[in-house]
Amino acid sequence: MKRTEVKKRHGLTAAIATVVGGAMLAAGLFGGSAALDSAAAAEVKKGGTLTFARPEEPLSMTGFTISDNGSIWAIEQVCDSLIEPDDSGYGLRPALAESWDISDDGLIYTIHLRDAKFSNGDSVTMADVQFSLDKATDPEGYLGFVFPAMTREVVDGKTLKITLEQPFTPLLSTLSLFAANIVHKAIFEASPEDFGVHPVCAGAFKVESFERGSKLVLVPNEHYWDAQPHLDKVEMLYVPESNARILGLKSGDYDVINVVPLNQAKSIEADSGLTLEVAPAFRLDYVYLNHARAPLDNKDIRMAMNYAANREAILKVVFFGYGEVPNSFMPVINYHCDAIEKIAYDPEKAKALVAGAGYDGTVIEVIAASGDSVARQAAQILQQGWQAAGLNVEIIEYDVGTAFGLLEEGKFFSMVSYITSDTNDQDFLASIQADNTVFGGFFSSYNNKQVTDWLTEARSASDPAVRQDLYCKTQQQVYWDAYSVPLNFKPFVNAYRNDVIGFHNSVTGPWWLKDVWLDR
Amino acid sequence: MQFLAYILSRLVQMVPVLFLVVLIAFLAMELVPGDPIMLMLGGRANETMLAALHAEFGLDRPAVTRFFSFIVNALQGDLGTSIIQRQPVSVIVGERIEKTVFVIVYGAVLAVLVALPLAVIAAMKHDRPVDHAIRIGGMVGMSMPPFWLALLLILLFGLGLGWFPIGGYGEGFFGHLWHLFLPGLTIALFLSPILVASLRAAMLDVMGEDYIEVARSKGLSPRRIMFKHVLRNALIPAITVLSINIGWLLSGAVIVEYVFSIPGMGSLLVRSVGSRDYPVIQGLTVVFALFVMLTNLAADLSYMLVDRRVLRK
Amino acid sequence: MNSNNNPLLEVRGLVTEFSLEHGVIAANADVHIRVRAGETLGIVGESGSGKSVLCRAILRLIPSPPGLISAGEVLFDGTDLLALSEAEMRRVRGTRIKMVFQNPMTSLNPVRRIGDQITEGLSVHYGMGKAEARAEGVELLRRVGIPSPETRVREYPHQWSGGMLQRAVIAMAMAGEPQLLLADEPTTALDVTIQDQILALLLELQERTHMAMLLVSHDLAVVAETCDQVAVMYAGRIMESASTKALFEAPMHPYTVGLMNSIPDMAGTAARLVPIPGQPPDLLHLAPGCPFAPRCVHASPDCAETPIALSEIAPGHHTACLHPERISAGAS
Amino acid sequence: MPAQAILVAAPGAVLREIGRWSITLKIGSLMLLVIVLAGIFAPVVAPFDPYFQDYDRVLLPPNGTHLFGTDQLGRDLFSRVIYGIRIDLVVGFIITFVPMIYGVAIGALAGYYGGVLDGVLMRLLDTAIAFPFLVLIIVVIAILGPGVHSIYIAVFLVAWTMYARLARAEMLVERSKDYMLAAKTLGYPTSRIIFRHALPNIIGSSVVFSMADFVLNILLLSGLSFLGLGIQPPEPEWGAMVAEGRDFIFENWWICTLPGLAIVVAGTSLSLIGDGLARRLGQRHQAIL
Repeated sequence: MKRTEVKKRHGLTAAIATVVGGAMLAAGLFGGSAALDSAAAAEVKKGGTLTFARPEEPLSMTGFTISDNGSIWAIEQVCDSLIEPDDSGYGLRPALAESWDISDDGLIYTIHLRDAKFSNGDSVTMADVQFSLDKATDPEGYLGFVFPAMTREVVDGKTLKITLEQPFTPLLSTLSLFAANIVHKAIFEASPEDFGVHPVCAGAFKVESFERGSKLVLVPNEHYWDAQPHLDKVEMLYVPESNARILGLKSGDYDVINVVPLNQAKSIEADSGLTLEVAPAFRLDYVYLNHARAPLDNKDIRMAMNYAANREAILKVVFFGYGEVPNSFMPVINYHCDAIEKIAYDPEKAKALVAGAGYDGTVIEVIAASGDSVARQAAQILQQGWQAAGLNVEIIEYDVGTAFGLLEEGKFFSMVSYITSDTNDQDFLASIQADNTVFGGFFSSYNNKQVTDWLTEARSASDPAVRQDLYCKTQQQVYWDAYSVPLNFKPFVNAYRNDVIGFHNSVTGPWWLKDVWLDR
Repeated sequence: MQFLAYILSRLVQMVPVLFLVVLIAFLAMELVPGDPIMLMLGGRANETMLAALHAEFGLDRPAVTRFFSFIVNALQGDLGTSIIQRQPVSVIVGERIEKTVFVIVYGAVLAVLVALPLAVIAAMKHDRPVDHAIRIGGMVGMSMPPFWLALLLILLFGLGLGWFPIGGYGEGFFGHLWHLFLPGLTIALFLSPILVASLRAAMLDVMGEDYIEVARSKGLSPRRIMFKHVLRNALIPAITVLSINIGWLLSGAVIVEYVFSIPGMGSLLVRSVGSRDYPVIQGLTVVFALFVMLTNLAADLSYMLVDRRVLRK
Repeated sequence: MNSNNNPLLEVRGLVTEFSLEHGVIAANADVHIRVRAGETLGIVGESGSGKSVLCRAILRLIPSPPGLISAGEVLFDGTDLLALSEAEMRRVRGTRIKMVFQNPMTSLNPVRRIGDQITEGLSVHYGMGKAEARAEGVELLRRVGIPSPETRVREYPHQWSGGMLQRAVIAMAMAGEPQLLLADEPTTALDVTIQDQILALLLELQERTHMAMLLVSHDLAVVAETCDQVAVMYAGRIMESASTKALFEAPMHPYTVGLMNSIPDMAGTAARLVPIPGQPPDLLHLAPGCPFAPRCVHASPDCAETPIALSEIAPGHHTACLHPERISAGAS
Repeated sequence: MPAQAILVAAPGAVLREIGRWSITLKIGSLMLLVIVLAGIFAPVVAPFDPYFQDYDRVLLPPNGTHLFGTDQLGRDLFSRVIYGIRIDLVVGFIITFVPMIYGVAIGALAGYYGGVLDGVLMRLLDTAIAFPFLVLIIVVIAILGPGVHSIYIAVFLVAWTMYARLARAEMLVERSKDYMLAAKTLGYPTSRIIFRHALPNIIGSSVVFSMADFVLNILLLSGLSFLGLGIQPPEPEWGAMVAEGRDFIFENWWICTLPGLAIVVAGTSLSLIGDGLARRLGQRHQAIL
């Protein structure tokens, strides 16, 4: 429950990220689901109800107003945007846009709309597209600042011309975000509140019923522009209690569960009727540090905290071996540098650093969101190590609202949390966290002119090799500046019954349920 | 008429209390760090957006103004709009009232089913081994933390025996009964020791009354005496205990809903506080308070059904 | 069925004990009484002398634990009530022996209608239907002098005055026409003006139904007016029993004398009241002999040492005194 | 009596008093005594450092070395449960008896004086009962930060009301009794009348209630810690330990079960004492409110 809240914020942050162009984009456009679908088609069985238990609660089905993963990943099943992430999440593919042309100067995008229908049978018109994009890009609106300055012009009933003031390569990926989903204008306008419960979109599924706080029932949208989903129905249940999810899966009440408690992952692997999915995720669990607050303004102290962080123990005890000790201040996305050396666990070095740093004994508080057992356990392991290094450390649990209130006001020392990305963009997450001019170092107050320059350069560079080099330098610099205390590259861990075919987690979080079928 | 006048006067008495409750909730949320709009925007908003959204939710006005407009609107049945869910608070809270009430009533009914026979046995076998066993069992039961009890029940019935689901609300009346059995039982096991103790004590008091001896002198059987004469008189203290504990029960419901993933008001409260969803918190506070006060009123009214003397007082 | 010579109720050697925190006391010790049909036996004594316990012991209403009837017989119409099963005993309570209690204000269940309480025994023991029971309830209330009983049967105890409630309690006792009525201080809790009415009512009812009555009172005047026979109790024992006339004319026990002297109208002259000297008995620490010995002006040293049984010193006149002759001497 | 005589007589008096206790009071007191001693001598009783994490010995089931097993961080649970006594019992004691002191005083005053003071008090009591406690505790924690001081303040704001209610009700009865009138006619100052004369007579129900309240407060404390709003890690608070074991309940049952048992044992000892006290104070059938 609490977890959803934490996630939500970073989900939003990550949603702002853009997608790299070039080879990655091409791979996304031409690889992906079409091939997968046809390969599996021979033996696909149609029908059945998929019961999917999630610990995240959908709050609303309106992408313009929400930012939590509970809602976003559900909306992704129901609403389509012009362009969408591909199966893996690493690339892009056309959705309601059949194709597009980009002018050589990168300023004019001509989008060709597909013949598609909303779930109520009405055609998707340019008016709907205009309306939705107006909502999404409204600078007064909720996610407006994600989009660059642009003008949109309807050429004809099937063609939209977008003109940018400056080149903005990530535009296509920005258009793929949940916030840029195309909604039925007339129905949305009639009652935005009602739309949040009974959305009318052009995705593979439509909402049959939505009981807030307990379940969301999806059925295929018979007017869907692409192949119909195999399933007759998806029941997405909100089951925050992890034991209940496990028990329900084992008893057959649920077909799929996500966010498997890691201490029980082994028992699922051992169960011959169940499959455990460990999927890579754009996620880093780490300790936020506030460099603006003494003694964390001292790099030696921050380094000492890194040297004294027993990450192997955390990986073993808290994450039960799922994940990898990180060598970066941000998740593994494109342009991640494997070569960066990890900060080793070295209690002696930590002790020496603290001794030499003139530490005055100020109590360093570690915030863990109340009810977040992972954060609490990690904090306790860290505390033991840090205290051994000579630091005074106190763990404090706050409810999520208070915790982030303190974060925003800069009234914190450190906090065990994590960051995720909804898109595969290295640049923006790197910029959010490390470029002080973008977002003040994401609560850290981290400020390094050199890094800002590198990131600015990387943002405008078009050669992948150049960018790779810049991002490696950034990673090396920020990580070894002890920007934070990275803990784990944590994967998505899901579990499903063996007769669930085609379920997989995309790196950004959602699942393509339209490709799932039941072998029964 | 007398009856109606009484109810009316009680309802009037509730007004200042409700006012105080809402006022305290309002002031409290003012004191807490964390801006709901900032939380909603992930702390990434520019000043213009912040101002616009603050205006949209009326957060730019002083607390006093907001307080009174909340009161005025609440009187018209409008509890405002959730900042996070963008739905009317009355709808969001309304959807959950049923669930919380179901759990609590279910728990209370189970508690009565457990407590009544035990209390009757204990009172009839006063100071015999059975009575001592029930009394001491009650003390042990009362010392069990509800969250721990809930976990034990999950371990036993959910995992060990697999008889009952360990979460969710279920569908249809019997689905609710089925899914909410363990939460209901948790509440019942927490509540019944208190009920047994008070019922037993009340029954022992009643059994010392002259009219019980009169009843025995009439040649009535112990069973008839218990059910026709003792129990009804012992109900008033038991009802009092139940109604006094309703606040506790609601707090217990928060934990029970949390452990068993029930989408009730308790879990909504925890979440809304976490996201600083002021309108929802205020709405919940009002509903919680009303719930407690109406329960107490219902308890008082039920005294009258049990005992006509109360009317005269 | 009963000849006048055969007592309807005969209590022989009854011992009722209570286990208290610090020991066992005998609230009734070797009690003997007899009552014939149509006759009224008065039982007098100070509070705590065991009168009420005796009534409850006869009906086997002694709560156990802590109480226990450890010896004796309660012969009712030739049957030993102590030997009956609990169910049989309930039948006796419901039909043949009834009791009227001291405090009418607390003798009725506050949450049930008066009418229902009056006829409850009838429906249980005679299987009387609702309508019939209601009619009988009205009739019973009429007989005990409640005005407009048709409406009042539906009322609750808090709506009635004490005197009316005692009438209701008596009506309840009369339901089913018992052969024996145990009246445990039926007038003590009432106003003086009401007391006479209630006594008159009891006597009238007794006359009409020819039932036997055990009238417990601490008030010698009441007993003198209403009873055929009198038994005087002290410390759980019968000190003296005789016909009312004989007892008041020639008391044969120092305690009886003391009792009479301490009550205004009884001494006849009312010149002066003589309280009984000394403390009421401590039942936990009784000497084996006469319990009254420590307070007795006539006591000899052996009074306190040898157990003293009731002995008949004149026809129908029993006393438990070693030195009855000293009393006549003292009285004259 | 000379001082020496008192010294000589005291143990005898104590023994005699204990001799009058009911069996429940004796058993409860004995249990509590053992618990309190274990808490005081925790460093001797506990075989391990309750804070020390040994990552090579995590999630060990109960065995000869680790009586209660180890938790997910490799800490000895038995040692943690023993050290937990120091937290739960002490905090429980404070949040029970501090509000009792001023709660009884406020209730006694309101009951004695009546009028406006009483009216205001009654509205406050109604409000305290109707206000969702969780909102209050979260607010206090958000303002003051989590930890035991926040629990103190939040509970102090609310918990006195029940005592005030009890004391007020008793005072209403007591106020019109003869000895009170007598004290008044003797011209004693009001404070003396209330606190010297009335108080001993009205405190009985509060004392009896306080034992039940003590139990409920331990449950409250552990419940708050269970929700992550109470005692902060790594302190070995029982409810927090149950919460930490919750995720492991299916495969490592001992982590949440055994600390919970400690709560039950402590609570039962207090309940037994409460029951015994009620009898000793003559409130044989005192209902638990």
